[in-house]
Amino acid sequence: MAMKFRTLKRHFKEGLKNSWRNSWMTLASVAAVTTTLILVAVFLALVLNLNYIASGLEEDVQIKVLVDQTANEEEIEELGEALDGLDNVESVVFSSRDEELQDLMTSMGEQGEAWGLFEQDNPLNDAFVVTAEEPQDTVAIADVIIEDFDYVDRVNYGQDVVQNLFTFNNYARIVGAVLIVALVFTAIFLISNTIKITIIARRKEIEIMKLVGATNWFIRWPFFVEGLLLGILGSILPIAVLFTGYYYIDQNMGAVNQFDFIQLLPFTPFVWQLAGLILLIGAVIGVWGSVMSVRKFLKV
Amino acid sequence: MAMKFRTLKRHFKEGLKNSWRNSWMTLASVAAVTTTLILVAVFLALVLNLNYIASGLEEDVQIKVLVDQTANEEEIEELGEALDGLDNVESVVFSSRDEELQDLMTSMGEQGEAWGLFEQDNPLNDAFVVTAEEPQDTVAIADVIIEDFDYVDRVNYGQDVVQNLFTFNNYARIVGAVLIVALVFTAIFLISNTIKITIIARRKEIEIMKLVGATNWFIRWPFFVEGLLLGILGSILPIAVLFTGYYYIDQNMGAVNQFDFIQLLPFTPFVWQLAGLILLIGAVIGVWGSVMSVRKFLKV
Amino acid sequence: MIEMQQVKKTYPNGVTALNGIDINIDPGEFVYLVGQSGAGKSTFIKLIFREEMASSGQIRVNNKDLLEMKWRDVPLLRREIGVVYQDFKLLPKMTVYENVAFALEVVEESPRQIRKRVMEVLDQVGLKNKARFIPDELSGGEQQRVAIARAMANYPKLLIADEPTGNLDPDTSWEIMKILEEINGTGTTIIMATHSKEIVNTIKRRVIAIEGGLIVRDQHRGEYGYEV
Amino acid sequence: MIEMQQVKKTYPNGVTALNGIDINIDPGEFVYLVGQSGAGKSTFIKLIFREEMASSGQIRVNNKDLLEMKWRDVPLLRREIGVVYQDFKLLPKMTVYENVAFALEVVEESPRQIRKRVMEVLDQVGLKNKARFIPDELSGGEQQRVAIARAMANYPKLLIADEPTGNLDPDTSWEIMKILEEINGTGTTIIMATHSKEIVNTIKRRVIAIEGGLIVRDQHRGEYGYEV
Ligand SMILES: Nc1ncnc2c1ncn2[C@@H]1O[C@H](COP(=O)(O)OP(=O)(O)OP(=O)(O)O)[C@@H](O)[C@H]1O
Ligand SMILES: Nc1ncnc2c1ncn2[C@@H]1O[C@H](COP(=O)(O)OP(=O)(O)OP(=O)(O)O)[C@@H](O)[C@H]1O
Ligand SMILES: [Mg+2]
Ligand SMILES: [Mg+2]
Repeated sequence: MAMKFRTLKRHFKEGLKNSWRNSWMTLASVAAVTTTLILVAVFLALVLNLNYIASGLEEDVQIKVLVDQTANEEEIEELGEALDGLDNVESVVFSSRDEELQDLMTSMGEQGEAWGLFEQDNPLNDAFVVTAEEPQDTVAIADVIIEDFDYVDRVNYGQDVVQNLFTFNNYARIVGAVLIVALVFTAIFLISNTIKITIIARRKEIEIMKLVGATNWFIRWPFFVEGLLLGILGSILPIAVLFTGYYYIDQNMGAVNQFDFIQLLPFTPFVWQLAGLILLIGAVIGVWGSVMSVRKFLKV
Repeated sequence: MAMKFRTLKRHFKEGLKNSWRNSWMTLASVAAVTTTLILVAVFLALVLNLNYIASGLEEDVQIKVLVDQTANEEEIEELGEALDGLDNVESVVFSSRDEELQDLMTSMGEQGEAWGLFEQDNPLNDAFVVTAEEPQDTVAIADVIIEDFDYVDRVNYGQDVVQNLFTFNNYARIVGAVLIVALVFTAIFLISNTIKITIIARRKEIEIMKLVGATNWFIRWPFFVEGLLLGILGSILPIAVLFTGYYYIDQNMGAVNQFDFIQLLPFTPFVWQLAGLILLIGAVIGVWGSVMSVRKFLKV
Repeated sequence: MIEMQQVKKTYPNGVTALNGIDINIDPGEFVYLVGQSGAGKSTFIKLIFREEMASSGQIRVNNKDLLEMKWRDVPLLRREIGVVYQDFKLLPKMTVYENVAFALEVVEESPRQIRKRVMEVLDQVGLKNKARFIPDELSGGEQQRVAIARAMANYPKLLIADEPTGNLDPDTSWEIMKILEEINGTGTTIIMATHSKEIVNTIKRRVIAIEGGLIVRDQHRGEYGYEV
Repeated sequence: MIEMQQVKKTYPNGVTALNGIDINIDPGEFVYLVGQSGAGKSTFIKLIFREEMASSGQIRVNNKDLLEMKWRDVPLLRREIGVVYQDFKLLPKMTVYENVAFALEVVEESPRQIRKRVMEVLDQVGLKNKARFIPDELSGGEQQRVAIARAMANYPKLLIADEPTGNLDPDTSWEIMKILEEINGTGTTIIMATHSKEIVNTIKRRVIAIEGGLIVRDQHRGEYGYEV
């Protein structure tokens, strides 16, 4: 496979010329690559952002440790330190029973004010708000707190809801990952399948080249270049769509003020990374599809 | 275009033979149709179910009309009848202040019990629970109630949350619809593009047929049959995947008991309808792609 | 049968292949078309069944004006003409049988009639035993004979053959010539482009010589030759 | 140069095209291959540069055993052999120039050398002015001459021509023959399948006649003919 530089140059020129000579086929292939990659780009952007949003929701999950009303100040302080010492705990914040009542009233809105009458007879507990380093650990940490700590009245982290959220997110993540992998493989298959068809249509030419004394590599190289060109040309539009589309949505997401709670992945570096991935898929599959499809017609 | 029956028979035979003669191309095309339609099937099933689930969430939305504490029983009854007479209202249910407190306590869980002490001094109002015929009308109905009715203290339908839910769902529906339409068009394009490539590869044959005296229709018919066959063959696997996959998920959804609140579209008739749609897309695009692609080589 | 007046043909790439052809060929004639390689013989032939359109001038075939003709009517014209192409133009995926049958299927002949006629013409060109082969499995001369069989299957009024013996040995060539003469005997007009001095000089017929896009000689019972 | 012993060739479809060929062709010889249509001439030729593999027997070309040869080495064999195919086998998307140049590019000739040589051989076959055309824009005879130009471009040790004058008028045919004789004069072995009685009987060389897959006559300075 040692090759003169001028031969390499010849192969590149020939590959470009061939794309031009088979302009119909090239156009159709590029169109197929383009549509497929747009699909991949849109879908990847969607699923990765949903995952990001889900993670954001999980971040908000906290454990509220309600302190036994019989505990004195010293014991409360001890409990706080002990909680702080737990593995995987990010922060522990104290919230007195008065603050708790205030919070509750605020969260209940207008109806809550009616309860203001009962401020003197506050039935609530002091509380520690514990945040886990990894949201996923929340349930485990809560279990440890219940079992191992004294002066803990109850532990509250919206057990049902949080459990549901995590389970749902986990399932959704699995489904998302499966769909992404499936879609990428589908894209790979569709692209290489299209290329294969165009090369089946050119089998006679490949046979003639072999008959004139061309080695397999001599024939493969221009196809390599053609595949590369196909992949790169086919990536341009998807990447353009990705950039403008994401930019547009990113800008307008802020304007639709109901969606404060939805935070998209930041434009840089996310879109750049995704664009790189799209280009990579295009180029690699283009080359691979071309070279592989040629292979079966080289045995002449 | 009047055609002898034996000629029609000939075209069908010829179409089938051609698929066989170009078995490589047929295989590649069927593979492309199959993958594309699987994509469409999976995606349609997903989006339509998400929409169904979202609609389910909306069904649960209700308006709570809090009755002024100064209203006497007669006035309350009048209010109830007036609410019942509103347009687009499905049901109106009365809930006394005592029932309301009970509900509140229950919904607050353990912490709520602490409030039981204050049963004698219930600060809550009597209430009517109004359900709209169309969940989407909830906000409008609530506005009417606030403006036009006497003895209404406040109206409560989780303003913020409901507004968010509807807006989010509406956006999600638009996004979903756009994605579906885009995906279906992508599928149509990919399938017809693949067919076009295979037919470009056969342009010489079409030209020869014309030179031997074949009319355009004589040439088109076998391609029509080929396209139909392609579409039908390409639909088989997607439909099989749809049936088994949906059946499997439908069965196991019940087992994962965290997801009681998620209700999938019922297997029958949903899967059957979707399968019909897939077959239709396959067959129509197969035929259309074939016949259209042939067209440009008929001018000889 | 064929009338041409001041026919010119310039290909899209600028090459002028025919440059003012005037000719009359009557029904039932047998015409040799001779000329150097690249003289314009095949172009002349292609104009007759409208594979190519003349750039200017007048062409009438079978009383049909080819330049005014609608696209729709072209297949009808072609069905009256049998053509043996210089490069055969066989359908590569079809068997020999199917290739010949195709020319009869387009006129919606009955299946039984087709079966009978196809085997008949294949027998005439000596390929009855290769009916189930595809063109790629045939020798050059065998492919050429399939093309001849297809051209004559439909009893055309006009049979055009572009070097039909180019790939055939002398014996087979003479057999083909015998068939062409027989067909001509039944009233079919025959136009045959050829490079075979031997054939032209043995079976003497009208000879039209083309040189540089012009008819340089038109002689009944002529000899082979294309010098001015 | 070429040695065959008991060579048989049966195609996948069961047709036995060659049925026990024994032959020796020395370097520098000029051999005509004659025989009826379908006799096996093209098959004989295809075996020599391994377009087809013999079913049994022994073939040595240029001291290489073709049946033991590795796939990898086949291109090297082919580069020593120039072939004019009966069906031309030109690359349809490439211009005349590119078609001929391709045969030189595969041996990694320098671009300047390629340019010079391509125009040289195109001039020899009279197609210098059609260098930029694609095969579809050429007449049958012009395509055949491109194939001839490509075959001789690389100064092959062995030049095989399968009916190289089938689509050429007598004048052009004689010019091509003159070229082949010249090439033969420089020591190149030439094998030429032909149906032209005139050429074989005028330029007298060794004649090998094939009939029904067997060599029925092998005669130095022989006459055209393939009867036993
Ligand atoms: N499709 C085409 N496009 C452009 N030029 C063409 C085309 N076909 C033929 N020509 C040119 O027109 C001229 C006449 O070609 P034509 O095929 O009629 O020659 P011919 O007499 O049949 O030659 P031959 O005996 O070699 O077959 C040639 O110079 C050829 O290069
Ligand atoms: N690829 C193939 N597959 C099957 N049979 C073939 C194939 N090629 C040739 N044959 C058969 O082998 C026999 C010899 O063919 P070949 O091409 O060698 O004949 P030829 O002597 O070159 O004839 P011609 O003068 O007509 O070119 C013929 O009967 C032909 O039908
Ligand atoms: Mg010609
Ligand atoms: Mg041959």
